[in-house]
Amino acid sequence: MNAQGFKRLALAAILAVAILAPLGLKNYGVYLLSLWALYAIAAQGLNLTLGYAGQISLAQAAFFGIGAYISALATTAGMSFWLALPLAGLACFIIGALIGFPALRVQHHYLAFVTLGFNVLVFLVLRNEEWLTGGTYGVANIPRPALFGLSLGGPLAFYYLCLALLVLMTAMFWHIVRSPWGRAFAALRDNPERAASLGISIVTYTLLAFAIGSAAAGIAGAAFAPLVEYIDPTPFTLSLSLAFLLMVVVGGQGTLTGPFIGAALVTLLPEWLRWTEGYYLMVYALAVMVLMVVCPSGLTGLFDMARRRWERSP
Amino acid sequence: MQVSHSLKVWALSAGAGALGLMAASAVVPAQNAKTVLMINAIELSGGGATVGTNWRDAVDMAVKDINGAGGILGRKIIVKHFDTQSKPGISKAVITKALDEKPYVVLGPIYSSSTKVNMVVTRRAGVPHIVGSEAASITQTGNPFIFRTSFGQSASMPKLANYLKDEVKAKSVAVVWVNNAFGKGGRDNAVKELKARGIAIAADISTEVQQADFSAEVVKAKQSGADVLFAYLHEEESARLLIELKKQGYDKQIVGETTLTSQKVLDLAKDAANGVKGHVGLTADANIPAIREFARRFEAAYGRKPDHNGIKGYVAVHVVKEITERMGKFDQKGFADALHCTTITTEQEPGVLMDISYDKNGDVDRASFLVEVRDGKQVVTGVLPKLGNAVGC
Amino acid sequence: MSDIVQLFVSGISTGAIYALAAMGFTLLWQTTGTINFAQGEFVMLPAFIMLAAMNLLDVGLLSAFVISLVVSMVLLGAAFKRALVDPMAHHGVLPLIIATIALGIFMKEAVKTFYSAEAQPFAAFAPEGAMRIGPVSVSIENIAVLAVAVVAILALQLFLQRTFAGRCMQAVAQNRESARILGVPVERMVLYTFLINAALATLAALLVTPTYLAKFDNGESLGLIAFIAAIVGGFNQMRGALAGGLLIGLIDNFTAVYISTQYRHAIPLILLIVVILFRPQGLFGRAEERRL
Amino acid sequence: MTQALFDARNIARSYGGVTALNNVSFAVFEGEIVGLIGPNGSGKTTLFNCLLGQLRADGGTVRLRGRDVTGWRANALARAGLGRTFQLLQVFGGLSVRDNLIVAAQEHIATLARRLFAPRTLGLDEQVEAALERFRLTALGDAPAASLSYGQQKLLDLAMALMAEPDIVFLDEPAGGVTPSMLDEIGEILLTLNRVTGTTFAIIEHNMDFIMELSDRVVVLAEGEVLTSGTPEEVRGDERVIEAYLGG
Repeated sequence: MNAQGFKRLALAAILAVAILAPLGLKNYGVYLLSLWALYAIAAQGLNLTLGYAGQISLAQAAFFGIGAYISALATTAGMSFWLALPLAGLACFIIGALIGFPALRVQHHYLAFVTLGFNVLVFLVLRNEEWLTGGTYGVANIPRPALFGLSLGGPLAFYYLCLALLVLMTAMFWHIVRSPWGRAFAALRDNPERAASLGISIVTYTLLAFAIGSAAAGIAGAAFAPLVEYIDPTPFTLSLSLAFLLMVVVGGQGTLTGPFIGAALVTLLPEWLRWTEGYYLMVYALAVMVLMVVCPSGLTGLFDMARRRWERSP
Repeated sequence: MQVSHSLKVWALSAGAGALGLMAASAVVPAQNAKTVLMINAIELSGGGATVGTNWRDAVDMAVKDINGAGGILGRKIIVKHFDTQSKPGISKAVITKALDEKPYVVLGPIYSSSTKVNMVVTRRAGVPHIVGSEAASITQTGNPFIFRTSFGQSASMPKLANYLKDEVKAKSVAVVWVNNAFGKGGRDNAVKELKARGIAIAADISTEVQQADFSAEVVKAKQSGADVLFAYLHEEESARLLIELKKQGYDKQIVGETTLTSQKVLDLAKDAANGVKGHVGLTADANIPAIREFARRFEAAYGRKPDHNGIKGYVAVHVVKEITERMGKFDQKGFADALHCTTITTEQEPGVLMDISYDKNGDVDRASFLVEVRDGKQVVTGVLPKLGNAVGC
Repeated sequence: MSDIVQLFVSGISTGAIYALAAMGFTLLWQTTGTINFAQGEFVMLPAFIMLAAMNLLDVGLLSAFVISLVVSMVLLGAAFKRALVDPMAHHGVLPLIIATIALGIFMKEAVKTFYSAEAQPFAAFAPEGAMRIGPVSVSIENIAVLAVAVVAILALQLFLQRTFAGRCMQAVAQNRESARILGVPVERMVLYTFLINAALATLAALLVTPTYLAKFDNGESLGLIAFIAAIVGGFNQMRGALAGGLLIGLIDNFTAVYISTQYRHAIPLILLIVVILFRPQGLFGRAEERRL
Repeated sequence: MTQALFDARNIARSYGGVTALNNVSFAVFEGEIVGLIGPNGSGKTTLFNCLLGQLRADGGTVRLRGRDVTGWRANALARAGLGRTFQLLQVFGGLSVRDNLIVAAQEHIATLARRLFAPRTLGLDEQVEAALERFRLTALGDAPAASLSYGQQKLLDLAMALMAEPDIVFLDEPAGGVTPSMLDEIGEILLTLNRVTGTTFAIIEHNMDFIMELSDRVVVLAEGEVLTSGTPEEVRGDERVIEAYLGG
């Protein structure tokens, strides 16, 4: 089995588990899986920005929040969720392009600093502009959508909606990285100077990757609002952006399966490691440090190393 | 090659199994008929760790007391604590998980933003929900299952405003508040009540959760020339503010609502807290024998003085006991109905410590106290009677 | 008038503490390309070491400070370099960023679990109260903090400019390869920068904790501010970090009083974004050759 | 006089007070092969970098087919018909040889949006196969570029610069580090391209025999200024050139 086949098998296995996992689970387990799916979408987005275009974004939580607020405000005002969802994605794409463009023109690696500032600013606006966002009181009673008259209000039905979104977004990313764009990303990451000399615009491609990555966070956020049914500004802080960054790098940047694993580590593993009680975060942090020292390409990189070793062994 | 192939299959299935197992670990055992389950979802870490720990310990103490005396209707209470980490997102996950265990009632949390997330979930499940939060908006959504254990801000702020007008004779007030659901709600209600009594708001100063540096706030308060500084912050931020006020030699009266004079703030701010006055709904220093006795036993058990959140937790469990025994059965819908528009006196149930009344929204009415900090201790200087204007009953 | 003076003094004195953290941050960046996302926790931990020393060994604040200084230099200086930074020298910037984020989480959780989740009171090293100078009243503690910070910063500048080791360190910071060719013991100089960073952080902890109280999550905002100060001032210059720290301290205080308390955190960030867009080398930094 | 294909006037550049280029003018005409020589540190690579969007010049103008392209970024210049190689080998090691060739041409065809939905090879198959054949890399088409030998990578590098059929190609030391037989091969390929397809070249080179044989015209740079220019014979006989090399 070659690497390509292995990747496909891994994706298929994840999908199969994701479809079957909630059966027989109670509400809480299903809720966690839904959260996993949405985090994975946002992580996939950041993976495009970071893993393929080589840009660090520290505003993924801000876009997640913008998406959540657009969806929450629009649906509580009576708009259909199916309209609010693409609207949230589009808005985040445009905002991403607007803040990314000046930053990327100035200096290649300054996007990280600008997005860091942006994330905190978004939090402050969400909290302070009460007339628009409800301020600290937040937005309550966010309705869950229906599809062709079929209510997706139940936990299981809503989970499958999140999963469907995840599959859709993953297919989109799959297509992008296999298209000529993906080749341009690879060239840019490998050697930006040479890529530019061949006509590849660094600004255009990194901006696109960043804007698409931001849009993915917006779409995930748009589904997050009806999942929790009440939102306020507190989840959308810089620490969630750092958590997304950790998900992508720990899972394995620049791979399609990495973000799934990274998101699972953050949402599902704490449950599994409940016996460690208060030590979970410490164990996680320690493991991340060791992983970065041993294998900076993340867990998928570690699997790859293991796989190659097996193949080489007689 | 064959070997490596089977290894890969093994690794894949192990990975898949692991994912399934992770999710499946959320499955839990059912409770048995000799016991009754209470869920306590509370702040055990994060910004609310101090208040949540007080509440949890007092809940444990109440459960022990009640079980020692035969339980509720002959069934022993089992209480399970869940940590919301003081974050609404975690809180939502935790309450969803807790409700899978089919509890009789849910207790906590204290942070208003977490409560607002949780109460949506308990309402859908039809589980009575007794919280320690004070944000005014909580009882204004028509949720029939939500109940407080202390004054909401719409009850406490009028009392405070009266106090500032009549006792302190303040003409203008500088309001320093923490900008979250708790602080904003308090600030909005306080400003409304103060203005209604002709007291000017000389400065309206918003601060952040976890804020460490309060020097600019103090300068701004001084600059405003207000007669009184009203601080409405969480415990640690309150202490930092008091320390900075002392550092800059602030000489006007400092007034607070419940938190500012709580034990934790006094421990942290030390002599910077001296002279602070305030209104508190509940205090372990109240000159009421039942509360004194509770405080003594709490300190004996946990090695520290309880704050008002401890009293709230203790009372919550006893409210559940009294109402259930009045009904004579475990009925969640009936419980919610029975607790609206009712009064529990200390003769009926000594564990409520003070007579307590509920209105139709789940808001609480009760006598309250005026306090002052002297030599690092909270001293009760007066008692304010019940408002006695229960809404909608 | 009195208010403005007090505001200036408290702004400058908190700014001086930010500057201590930001200067350490810049040192690590210059010598090893480390962007230390745990810098705030590097200030939080020494405060708890001091507390532990005072409670367990029953020593005074000064002895506790010395103990903390030594422990911090070993743990946050040498051990941090050996265990985390050195092994990742060739992995690029990102893995080390991730590792320091994880390190920050680890330190917070460890203090929370093994010491306390609650804030702890912390003894002030200076007398409390306000001091009157003519019509103006300022906090004595602010003045003391400022004085200590200024002495530390001056000492560091003297060390860097007047001593042989200091000049070697500057050479390493400016160009590692040239320094190596010139015979500078690069590894030892790099170790020195890590030790200095740890010492600056411990000093910042001593100055800041009496008013901030000791709490496991204190580092979150402090680290962020140090980071912003370093970028605004100029990532490649020590004096940039110094000026950036002072500037942010002042701006923060004046914003809160004269512009908006709700948006006080926004102003330094807007400044950050404006600086990046129009003067990417920082307000006080040296321009670097622009490529591409 | 006909208009120059590429015309740079008065290019100036200094590094912190040290003048690297002092009003250098440099023109290349259609169909020419121009050699750019000069001792180490004379400013050849700085000049290339200023002309090709890698460095910002302090002053001067650059025109391509009469169009002012001063200060354009490298990618814009590439799309305007300007190809180049670098002094150090620069291929994309992680991509296959075929992908290296496609990526070198893809930005010149279709729009950005079209490229997202186009087939992976963008219809470049024929061109890619032709390039593989010309540079004798056909057997290695699917191998990662990093697995190629140095000489093969050098050929791939050159092939990439030519994939988009640029009007003019700037080569920075094409002969550097290659074996004599490979050198002949490269020279032959360049000459063929020049004579058959009319491709114009500007070449920095240290190997005098190679550059003198190849060039129609040679420009000599010394201490950031143009010392002289002319046919290889004229330059070879110029005493100042010899002096510059010896004195430099």
